[in-house]
Amino acid sequence: MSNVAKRQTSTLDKVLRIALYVCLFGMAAVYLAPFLVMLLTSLKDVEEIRSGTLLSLPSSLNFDAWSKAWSGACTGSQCEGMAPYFFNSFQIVIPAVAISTLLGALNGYVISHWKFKGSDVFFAALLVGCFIPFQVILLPMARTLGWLGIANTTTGLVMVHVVYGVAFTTLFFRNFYQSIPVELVKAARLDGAGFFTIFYRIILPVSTPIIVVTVIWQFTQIWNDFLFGVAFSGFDTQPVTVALNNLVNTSFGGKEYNVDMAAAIIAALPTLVVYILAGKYFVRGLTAGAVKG
Amino acid sequence: MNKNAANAGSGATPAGRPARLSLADWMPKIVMAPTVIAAIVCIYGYMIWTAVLSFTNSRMLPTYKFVGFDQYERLFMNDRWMVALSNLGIFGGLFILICLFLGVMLAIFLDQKIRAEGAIRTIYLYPMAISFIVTGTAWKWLLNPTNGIEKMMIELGFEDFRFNWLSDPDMVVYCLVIAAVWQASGFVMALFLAGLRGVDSEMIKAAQLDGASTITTYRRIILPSLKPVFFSALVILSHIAIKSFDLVAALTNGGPGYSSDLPANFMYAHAFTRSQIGLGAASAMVMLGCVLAILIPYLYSELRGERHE
Amino acid sequence: MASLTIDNVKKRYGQTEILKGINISIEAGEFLILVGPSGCGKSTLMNSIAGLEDVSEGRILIGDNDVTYASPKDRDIAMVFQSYALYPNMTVAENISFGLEMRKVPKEEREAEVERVAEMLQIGHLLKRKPAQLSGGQRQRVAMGRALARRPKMYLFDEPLSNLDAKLRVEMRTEIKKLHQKLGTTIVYVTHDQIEAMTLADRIAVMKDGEVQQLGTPQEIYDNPTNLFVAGFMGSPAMNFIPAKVVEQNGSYALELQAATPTVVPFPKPDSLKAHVGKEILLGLRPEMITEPQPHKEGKEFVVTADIDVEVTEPMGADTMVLTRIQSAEVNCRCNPAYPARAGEAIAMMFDTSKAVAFDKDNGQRIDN
Amino acid sequence: MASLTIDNVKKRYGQTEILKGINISIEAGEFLILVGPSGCGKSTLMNSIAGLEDVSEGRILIGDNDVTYASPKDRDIAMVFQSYALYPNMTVAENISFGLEMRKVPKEEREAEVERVAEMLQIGHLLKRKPAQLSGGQRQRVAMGRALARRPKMYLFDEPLSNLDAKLRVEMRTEIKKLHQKLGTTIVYVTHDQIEAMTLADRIAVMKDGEVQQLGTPQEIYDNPTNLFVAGFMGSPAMNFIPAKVVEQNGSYALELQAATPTVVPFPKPDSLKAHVGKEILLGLRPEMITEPQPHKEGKEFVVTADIDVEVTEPMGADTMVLTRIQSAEVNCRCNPAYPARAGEAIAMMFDTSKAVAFDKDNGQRIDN
Amino acid sequence: GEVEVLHWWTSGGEAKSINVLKELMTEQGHTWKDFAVAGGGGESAMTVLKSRAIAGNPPAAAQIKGPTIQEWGDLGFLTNLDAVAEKGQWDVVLPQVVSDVMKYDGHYVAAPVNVHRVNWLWANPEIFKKAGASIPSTWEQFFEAADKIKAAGFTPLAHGGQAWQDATLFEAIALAKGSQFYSAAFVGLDDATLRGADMIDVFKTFKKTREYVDPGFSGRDWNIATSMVINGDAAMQIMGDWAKGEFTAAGKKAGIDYVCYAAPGTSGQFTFNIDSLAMFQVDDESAQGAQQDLAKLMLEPTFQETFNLNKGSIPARLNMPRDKFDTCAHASMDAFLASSTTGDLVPSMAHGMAVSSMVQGAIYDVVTNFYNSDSMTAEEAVDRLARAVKASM
Ligand SMILES: Nc1ncnc2c1ncn2[C@@H]1O[C@H](COP(=O)(O)OP(=O)(O)OP(=O)(O)O)[C@@H](O)[C@H]1O
Ligand SMILES: Nc1ncnc2c1ncn2[C@@H]1O[C@H](COP(=O)(O)OP(=O)(O)OP(=O)(O)O)[C@@H](O)[C@H]1O
Ligand SMILES: [Mg+2]
Ligand SMILES: [Mg+2]
Repeated sequence: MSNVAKRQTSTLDKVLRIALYVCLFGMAAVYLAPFLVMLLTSLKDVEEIRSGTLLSLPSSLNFDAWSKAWSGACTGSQCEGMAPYFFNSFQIVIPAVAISTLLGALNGYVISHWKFKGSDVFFAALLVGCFIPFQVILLPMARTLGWLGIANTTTGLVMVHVVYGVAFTTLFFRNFYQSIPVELVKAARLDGAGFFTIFYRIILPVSTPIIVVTVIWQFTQIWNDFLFGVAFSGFDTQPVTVALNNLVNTSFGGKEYNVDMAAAIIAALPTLVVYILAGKYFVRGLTAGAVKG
Repeated sequence: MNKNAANAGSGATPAGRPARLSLADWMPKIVMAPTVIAAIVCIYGYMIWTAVLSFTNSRMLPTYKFVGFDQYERLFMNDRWMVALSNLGIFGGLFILICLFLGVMLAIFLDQKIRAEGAIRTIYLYPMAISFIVTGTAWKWLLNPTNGIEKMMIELGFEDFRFNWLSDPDMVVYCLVIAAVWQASGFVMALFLAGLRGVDSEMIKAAQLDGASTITTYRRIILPSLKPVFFSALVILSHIAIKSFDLVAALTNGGPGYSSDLPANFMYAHAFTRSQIGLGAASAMVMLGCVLAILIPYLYSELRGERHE
Repeated sequence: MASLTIDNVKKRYGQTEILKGINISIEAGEFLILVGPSGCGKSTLMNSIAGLEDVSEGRILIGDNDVTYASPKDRDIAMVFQSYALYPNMTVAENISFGLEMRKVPKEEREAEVERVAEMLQIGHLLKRKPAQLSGGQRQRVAMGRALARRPKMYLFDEPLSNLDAKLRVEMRTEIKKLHQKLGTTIVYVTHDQIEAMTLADRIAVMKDGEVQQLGTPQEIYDNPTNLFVAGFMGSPAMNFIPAKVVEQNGSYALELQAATPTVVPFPKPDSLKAHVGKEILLGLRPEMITEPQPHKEGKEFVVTADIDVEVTEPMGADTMVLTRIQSAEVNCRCNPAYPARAGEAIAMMFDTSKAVAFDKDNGQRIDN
Repeated sequence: MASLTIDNVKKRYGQTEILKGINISIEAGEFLILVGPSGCGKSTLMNSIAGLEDVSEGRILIGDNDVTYASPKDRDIAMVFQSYALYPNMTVAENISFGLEMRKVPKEEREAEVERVAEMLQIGHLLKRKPAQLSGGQRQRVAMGRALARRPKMYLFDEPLSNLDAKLRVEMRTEIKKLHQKLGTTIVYVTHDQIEAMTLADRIAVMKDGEVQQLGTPQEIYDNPTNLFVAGFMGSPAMNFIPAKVVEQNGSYALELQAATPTVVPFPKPDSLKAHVGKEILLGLRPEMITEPQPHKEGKEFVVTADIDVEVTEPMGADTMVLTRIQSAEVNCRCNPAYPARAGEAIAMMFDTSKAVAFDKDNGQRIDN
Repeated sequence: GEVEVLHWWTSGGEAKSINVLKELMTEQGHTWKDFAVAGGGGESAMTVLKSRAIAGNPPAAAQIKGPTIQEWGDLGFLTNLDAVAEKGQWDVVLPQVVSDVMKYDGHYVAAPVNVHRVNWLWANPEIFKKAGASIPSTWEQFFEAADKIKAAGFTPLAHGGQAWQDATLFEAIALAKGSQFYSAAFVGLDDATLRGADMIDVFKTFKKTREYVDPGFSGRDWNIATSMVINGDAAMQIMGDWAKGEFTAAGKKAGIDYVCYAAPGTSGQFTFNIDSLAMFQVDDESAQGAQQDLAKLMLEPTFQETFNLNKGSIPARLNMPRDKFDTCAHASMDAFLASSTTGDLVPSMAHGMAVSSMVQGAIYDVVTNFYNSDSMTAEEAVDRLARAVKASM
């Protein structure tokens, strides 16, 4: 309701507004608490963690854990930290997100504006499909990838992520496109625009908010995926979550919680960056005022 | 906005319609084809395969010695499975409801021209970013009776404060809910925020003139027009609920005992750790069956109802 | 430029039949106007012609091609939507040039065309705006511009001027007329404006409840409506339907009205009344045919003066509408504002029945054809 | 019911000033009609009154309350939006009753009211539909219904009848008039329909480019426009502006027109012409004042007959518009269809200047006031 | 050639140990592809292994142990190491129990790296002193001591409430009933034994220990529990010899800062847990060569020594120089040798050496649920145990 006029505020309004901010910041604090624990822990040394309370401030800022997590900690027999695995993850995430988002957008567009016989049924079937527990598809998928000759490769992983991500992306886009007036598509068809032109020129430009949401979802899902990452990657294509898991599951010679926490935060950085960047495009939609009635 | 113009048309295509071979007419189908193929093979193919396995006594790797409904019988004799199922009911229900509520509420609050919207939005979203492999540990600490919130509160002077859900077999499932809500509600918020950003402003004006307060405007005008978004959110949330695996693995590992086990963990443990693929497959089929029982009627009404909007 | 044949087209939404077998056929280059009450299916028919809705039955031919199942873009039609359907993410200029771009018109030509159209529609200063920043009438003009920029085989206009002020509307109407004369493109046009209908159309199709009631030239429709509905629909204020008894008079037939005093008026085709002698029928007479007595007309054939009771007067600037009553029927008379009609009094009115028509009271059909 | 005072209201979108200081004040219960060319700021003004847009400057008072910064729902106003703004997820019935529900009207009353309104608007059979399933005109009526169901202090109607057919429009117009008479609610109404404006309004405000040009009763606006713009805007076809030279004649002043032959016509307020003797001014004469010679009028004061060149004739049913030319100016004459005007020939026309007005050629202001 | 090795030796000491092997391999001119998947006692690694095997692309070597080796052998995935074994005289250098586990169908298919003793009691002598208690050698003594310790304000038993830790504790208590009982129950899976009075007794003792653990135990990692002993918060922990690594890392000295004893009532008995790498069939010939070399290197004394020094366990091969090992390891080695002849050397149920993973899982479920349940009686538990075991066979 941003278009509600700004007007001279009454006391009640002011009180409500303050309450709103209090509520928002309060929730923000709640959301932040676990992160704060992680952050503070990552800045303490092992001794402090053992003795202090969760939210006690570290006695001195100590970024050793961070540098260790980044480049020194052992993940398996290598002790190169998280750094090398970032590249692997990016190699998987970027194509997988791009392809699944694009496919989802196209599917959503077809299902909401180019219906054909069975398209609705297919959509329903696709949705049902996304409830299949991922654990059960590990083995048949491994076999399939083996057949295709892309077992334990990045390509294979990308494919797996695309296949199981597309149901969600389709869902997001379809439900968003549902509210775009069919008249727009009709007008464009009369103007002589074809299937793709309409998509590219008319539909995509108004899709930014949903693209943002989809990218956020897909990026997070794929970046944080462990199951597929571990099962279908090769020894040299392991994504960052597998490294993180290895790093965290050190149970010999004292757990270095500060390094674990630092590593986790580092592993989450790309996702956070995506949130911040993509968030900028959360602009107000543009459909309003285009048609009458 | 004859929304159903296109669909009604397709439904009512007369039998006499000549088959056309123009590429343009086939475009929608061609575009959908990869997804259709992938879905048929990688979702339904595997589903059938799993169904087949659930009737075999496959152990470490799939074999095809059929044993009828034995696995299902064993499954429902298994106390741990029953615990997992009822946990899923409690966990899923609470998780979805609370997430929807929080998500909608926060999205609406954030839509009030908030100064630091970008920052706050990212704060609400960030829990999604961090893998549960580690946040599980942080939550474990926070919820731990001896050194988490309880200790903090006691230090703050609330001597009698007790918070020991994590070690209480009856309450531990609520710990899962807390952590899961923390993680997913931000995304629901984002989903709704995106929806809110597409609502026609004229309609809102009309509602204001009709005398609707801000709250009523949201409740009666804006949110109903976001029905598709609810639909998305619901599917996503139930998906998360049903597949919550990392969460349990990291936070409670099913404990105390197996009181916080969820079907996904049960399935994984049996299919992979305990070499009982047959039983695992059966449990997967039961999970799927439960989902379908809830989802299909809903899908049906959604996809029907939407035709007239 | 192509002829248009609509052959028994039906359209159903679920159970409800919206178009109940439409048959219309016009020549290449004709200007067809669709009129009819709100909700009678005009827009639906337009959409069907454009190929934006599948028809449930029947055929549509453009020229000699059966396009019933052709895709919209292959029909080469430009349309102005009743709901505008502007592309919200494009500027006005982009909205207008999009269609040209799709047809691969080079950039310079497109720009020139946008300029031309914008000037014609007086929206030159708005080219950089987005639709959301326009007023209602401006949006409507952009919607027009989008169609006018192209040179299709056929134009479809769905109430394209409804949100414009009178002056602009006249100008636009003239532009459309000029365009039609210059290009000779076939045009189908929906309007609720009588003047638009009368001045623009080569032919008018009057629709009601998904059926075509009459298809004819404006003059035919106006002077020779086939039934009560068409007669009552065209013309504003509507034709008066005055209950009248068929009487025999001097071997011919005439009509007796129950004005303040019973009055017998002649009828142009007396023989057609023969079958109805003694029965009550409805006499159709347009308001401009009932005026204050005009000396230069009096005494002419078909002109009769009688007193009637005035109920209300409504000044309309150029004329004053005088609402009178004959039996149960309200009768509108179009008088000079100076004529001293006063509510509640009877006053003399001159009936000119030279163009009168007669309808069966029961089924509403013309009886004098 | 409340009076409305708009006090120097300005509205800017970014740099552009859309409303440039509007001053209007009407009594409680008055029916104000806003007219003006497309894009002149009518809808913007309506939105400002309703509180849907913040004004950049100035004050708005409803009754004695300064509501400039009040929230829309506290102003107790019902509005019909030009773009309808129906709630797409509600049925027609729900759309109509929503406002009542918000005002806590009990369910039975609401239902009764919905019925009543729906019947009045002839949308009773559509109550269960969603807006997307309606035709343009039906949507517009639902938008009307939403406003009419309520009993607010003030109604705002933004072109509420533009998409209705003529017949329905007349009926709706009558309903609105009745409603106004019965409830006496203050109404602000935007229309492009001259007849609506003339028949409904207590007062008309003519706007142009964000400024009010004239505020007055319909008759004032029609007969006594303050400037060329108002004169040209109201009336369809528009008033003729005929270049004329002020000449002195018999101690009084008159105007000389360059018809087929120069003709001198009298002027109702000759003295006001004094200052312009010898100069060219514009004589404003409505088309219905230039007709075929009518025997019963000839010889009266202010009636002069002269020959003019016919350019085009346009039959409009009841009348025929004859387009003629005097010097550079096109002149519309409203004639009986029977009058044998033919393009290219000169024909006699009767000028009735009893209601003529005169404008300064340069600044367009009236000079005879 | 190349060897790809799938394992979950990712923690500090383990990783160091495995690096030794890697270097040795590299010296031999082979390429070592390290595929480490940590966590959950190898759950994830097993998942990976299955997925790779089914994709037709298994690693050359994978960390598999106990009966699982037989299962993989059954499926025909493992390769034959007999040639290497013969050259290295594995039959001689490896104790019978160990070599049995490494063979499938009479052929070597896997190579062992170490032997863990599971039935250890780790204690903090300081606390015992303070509480005036002495280190228990029977369960009766245990509870006596525990009461004193509790009274002195310490946690008597450091424990982590995870299924495998519960099972480790449980199995130690069962072992105290005698090796025969243990074997009948957890190796033979004898129904009568599982339902017997002794078993009920075991459950009761097991449940009783619950009173001596602190309230925050549930879900706790084992190493945190160990650190409670190290820090002087808790007096004892029953845990395998890998716990030693924690003490060492904290700078504690065996015999001084902490002491290691056999779990109560099990001195002279030895529950073993053997880590090993099984070799999978690979197509590439050079890879096969590397694989054989890997197997050979693993049994070399140098590697066995370094690995076990790091891991806290004892070498799988006999007759190794023991001077570098500490007292606890010496005790372990002695017990290993002694028990191997008396039948007191038993496979660890809790660590997957005794039974298939299915049975193991079933036992876990009953044990952990019993331990955390307030209402279940020992009799019920025994019944459930017997039924669960039967159902999963
Ligand atoms: N958001 C906006 N930004 C900039 N200019 C705008 C915006 N909205 C409207 N305008 C301009 O303000 C002017 C007045 O608009 P308004 O809608 O009030 O016109 P109107 O008198 O209602 O016209 P119409 O009869 O066509 O509906 C128009 O010229 C329009 O282009
Ligand atoms: N999607 C739909 N489902 C059911 N009925 C519909 C649908 N769309 C339109 N209709 C009905 O079809 C009829 C014809 O609609 P159409 O839009 O063609 O009318 P119209 O003649 O253009 O009217 P108007 O002059 O008001 O624009 C209307 O009565 C309308 O209610
Ligand atoms: Mg229409
Ligand atoms: Mg407007």
